[in-house]
Amino acid sequence: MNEKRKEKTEQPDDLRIGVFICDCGSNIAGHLDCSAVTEYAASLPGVVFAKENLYTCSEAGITEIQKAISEHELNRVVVASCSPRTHQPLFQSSCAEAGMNPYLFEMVNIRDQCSWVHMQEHAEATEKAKELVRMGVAKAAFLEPQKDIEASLLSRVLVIGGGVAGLSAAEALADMALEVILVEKEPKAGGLLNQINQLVPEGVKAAEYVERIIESVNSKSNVTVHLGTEVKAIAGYIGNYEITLQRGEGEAIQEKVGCIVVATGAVPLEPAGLYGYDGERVITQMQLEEQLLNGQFKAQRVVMIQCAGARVPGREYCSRICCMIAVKNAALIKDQDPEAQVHILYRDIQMYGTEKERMLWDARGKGVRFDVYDPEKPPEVKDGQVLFEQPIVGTKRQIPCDLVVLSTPLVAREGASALSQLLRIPMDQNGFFLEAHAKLRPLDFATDGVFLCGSARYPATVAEARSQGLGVASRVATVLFKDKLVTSALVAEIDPETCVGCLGCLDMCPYGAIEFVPEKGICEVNTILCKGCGCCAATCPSQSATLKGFKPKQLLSQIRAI
Amino acid sequence: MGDCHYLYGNVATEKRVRFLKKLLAFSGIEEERLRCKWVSSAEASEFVEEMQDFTETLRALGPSPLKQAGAQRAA
Amino acid sequence: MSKDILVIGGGIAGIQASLDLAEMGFHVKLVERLPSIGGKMAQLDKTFPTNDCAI
Amino acid sequence: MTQNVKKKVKELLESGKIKGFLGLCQKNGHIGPHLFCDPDDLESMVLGDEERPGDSRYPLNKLLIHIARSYPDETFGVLVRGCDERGLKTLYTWNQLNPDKVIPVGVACPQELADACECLRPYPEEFVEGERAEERSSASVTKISGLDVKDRFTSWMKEFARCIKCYGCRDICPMCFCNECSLEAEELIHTGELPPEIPIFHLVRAVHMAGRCIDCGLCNEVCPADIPLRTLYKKVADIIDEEFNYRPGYSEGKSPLNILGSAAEE
Repeated sequence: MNEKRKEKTEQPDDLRIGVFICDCGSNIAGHLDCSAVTEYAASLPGVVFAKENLYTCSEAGITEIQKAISEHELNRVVVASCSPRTHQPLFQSSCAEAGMNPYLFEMVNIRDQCSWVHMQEHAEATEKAKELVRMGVAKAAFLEPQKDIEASLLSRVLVIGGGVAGLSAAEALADMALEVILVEKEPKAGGLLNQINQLVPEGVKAAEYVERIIESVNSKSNVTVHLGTEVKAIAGYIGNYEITLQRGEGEAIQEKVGCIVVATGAVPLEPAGLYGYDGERVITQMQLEEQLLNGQFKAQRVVMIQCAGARVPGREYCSRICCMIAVKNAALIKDQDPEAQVHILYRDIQMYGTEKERMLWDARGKGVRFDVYDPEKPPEVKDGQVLFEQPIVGTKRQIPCDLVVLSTPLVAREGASALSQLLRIPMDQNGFFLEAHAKLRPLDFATDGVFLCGSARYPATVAEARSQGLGVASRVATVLFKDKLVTSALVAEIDPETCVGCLGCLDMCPYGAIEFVPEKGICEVNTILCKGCGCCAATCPSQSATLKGFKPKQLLSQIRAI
Repeated sequence: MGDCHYLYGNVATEKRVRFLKKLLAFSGIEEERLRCKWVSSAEASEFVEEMQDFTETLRALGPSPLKQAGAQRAA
Repeated sequence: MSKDILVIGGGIAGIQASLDLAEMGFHVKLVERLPSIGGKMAQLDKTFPTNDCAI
Repeated sequence: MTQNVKKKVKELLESGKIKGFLGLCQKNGHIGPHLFCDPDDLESMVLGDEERPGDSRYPLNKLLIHIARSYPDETFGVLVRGCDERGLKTLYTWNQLNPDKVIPVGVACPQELADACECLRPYPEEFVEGERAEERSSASVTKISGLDVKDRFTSWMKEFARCIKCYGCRDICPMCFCNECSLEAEELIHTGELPPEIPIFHLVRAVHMAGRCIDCGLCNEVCPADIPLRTLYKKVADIIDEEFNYRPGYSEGKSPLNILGSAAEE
């Protein structure tokens, strides 16, 4: 290393670093010499105490750290052990208990990044562990104390959408004694269930089912339902959103909430131009539901065509629920009139779960005919007949019928992208909202404080929409049951002295946490919205934007210790 | 791509790396000395393979011209 | 009324429930029959369809 | 050669459309930037072609930033060549100047200057003086690209070795509007050594020019060590154009390196 540069990275004088090397049982100690690493750590500049532990995360290990902080007046603690993901919060809070600022703690991973990957190389692994510790100590020297960011939380929730998902969320949130504002665009709550005949397998009337939830929601004093109302504007951030609602031409309503639930649902595709759709002889499953509901259904010979407008170029996803709806309605028609002829033309059937698979077999037992069609040669509807080709044998068939029912997919609402911009939440290529993680955070958005349930996320059955609604309520509760919002201090900051307001960082922020302040001519960070990703810091040409805990000085001292 | 904990961080990185590789090449530093690959924590074997391959590449290229230049300057 | 909660089963569902409840400020006791938590997930390598590592 | 410019500026000043006009004037045998505020005081105005065309250019748009900051409500006129206009456009995108408060008055560069600059567009969109010269491609870049990698390194190191770290390239650069410069950050560039650590010093600056440099060539002109910096930054601009189809001053909007996601590339 260059001599001159060494001077530049000179450490502060009053350093008292404590280093704890963890054996992790034999996980680390089995593959490298922890005692040698400890001895080496003790020799590093600024280090006044170094200790090897069998398990640093154990009660004994923690006590050791806390004792050392007070006895040796440590002002930095470095633990070399496992992944920070596992134990960093524990170590930090332990340091805090012992009176040291938790942001003066640094963790070095000598297990996943060293002992586990160099199992057969004892000597080399030991050397690498020393280097890693040296880097950690070098960074620790430049750590700065930070204070957690605290903000107030309003115990109120906005639920957008009054279908089964939104209603279920509102109901559960109200039961948790949170104040709920439910906004529904239509003049009546209940969503798609209002148009549906009955639900399988229980056979309950959809309207009765949803009415029960609506009544339950209406009966709760802590729920305000706004029907025929839309969300016009959203400002603020987790804990403190300012909402503007608009009811028709009426006056705007201002509300303040802490969290937002998106339950805007989806709509069945209107199959204009497909299979001679006319709404009379060729209808959709949704229209069939209505006919069955109103007792207007009369047809004797019915052909249903699956994947009408779905899984085709431009709309490639499977809407999941159309097969179940078709099988349900086919069986229902057969129940009403066993002489009726019902034919389902499909590409492949999606009936997931044993219960739904049972429905399929029952329908077959009742005499519903199923035939596969080739998407390359879709069926044709012509003069009261459906023509199609059986793909394997190649036989061309004609089915005479009185009614053709098209199973169309649920598609995203047109207003979805407007809401997506209002809330700064992402959509997938099909216009459905995109959750933070398909498996780990299925009901959350990456933006804190905004949650998601029901068909707005992806076509869902009634049971799924309901359970997502109930689930989302508990996700909201994990935020709003706290007294105040406490977030990590490791966020970006922009030096007002050096910022020239070039907006270079503004568009780089995935969380919309940076704002240009025209009066000051500079950009500022909203520390609640900031997630500490560092995109702004990496972009700023003048290092005016920096990320706390990862400032150039801290990172470079770490790199130069290699 | 885009499958980043911080949403678009890796997209931004990829753009920079594309630029940097070409700038290095123009400055006379082999662009193979810079490499960017996404390896998840679940892909240990891919990571090992990548690192070994990169090590091989660097060995074949020989010491960095920067290092030689630095040594000359120091002398 | 006691505000402590007992969660029986330390698989993915039990763990998530415990975490959410703990976040809400409840004291949670998680009981698992086996010596380690994680359940079936801990035995899987990758999970469909996103191929995330299960552990 | 300045008649049309003078006429135009006189009009602008008399009509009150602009508070002042930032151009060049000749005094005591020297050419320098000057803010003309009086329509009857345009005698000394020149275009900066003393011995050769364009040999007395100044980063007028950079100076305009400072004037505009002091008089945020006033509109100013400014003398622009093709490169200066690219500079203005880029400074608008970087929020350093307000396009509503700037009225450019254009002059086209003569062929001789366009050749020397290897300028891709030696004229502004509108100009009142001069004739449109032919565009030139970057032969200097092609020449270096043609070398083998080792020779490229050697040749650049030879050029950079002359650097006396005067910061002239940065100080003259109209795109260097930062208050604080990474090239003076202690952690990155250490002091007390000449030449500054090469090639890092120059590559750091090259990286900062990505999506910014509008190829005015003032860095080249000002460099006391004759380092062909313009060639380096021309390549930087070429790379950004090849990879992202963006060239500052020519393309609309922000640099792809300052836009999240890949939308800008399509």
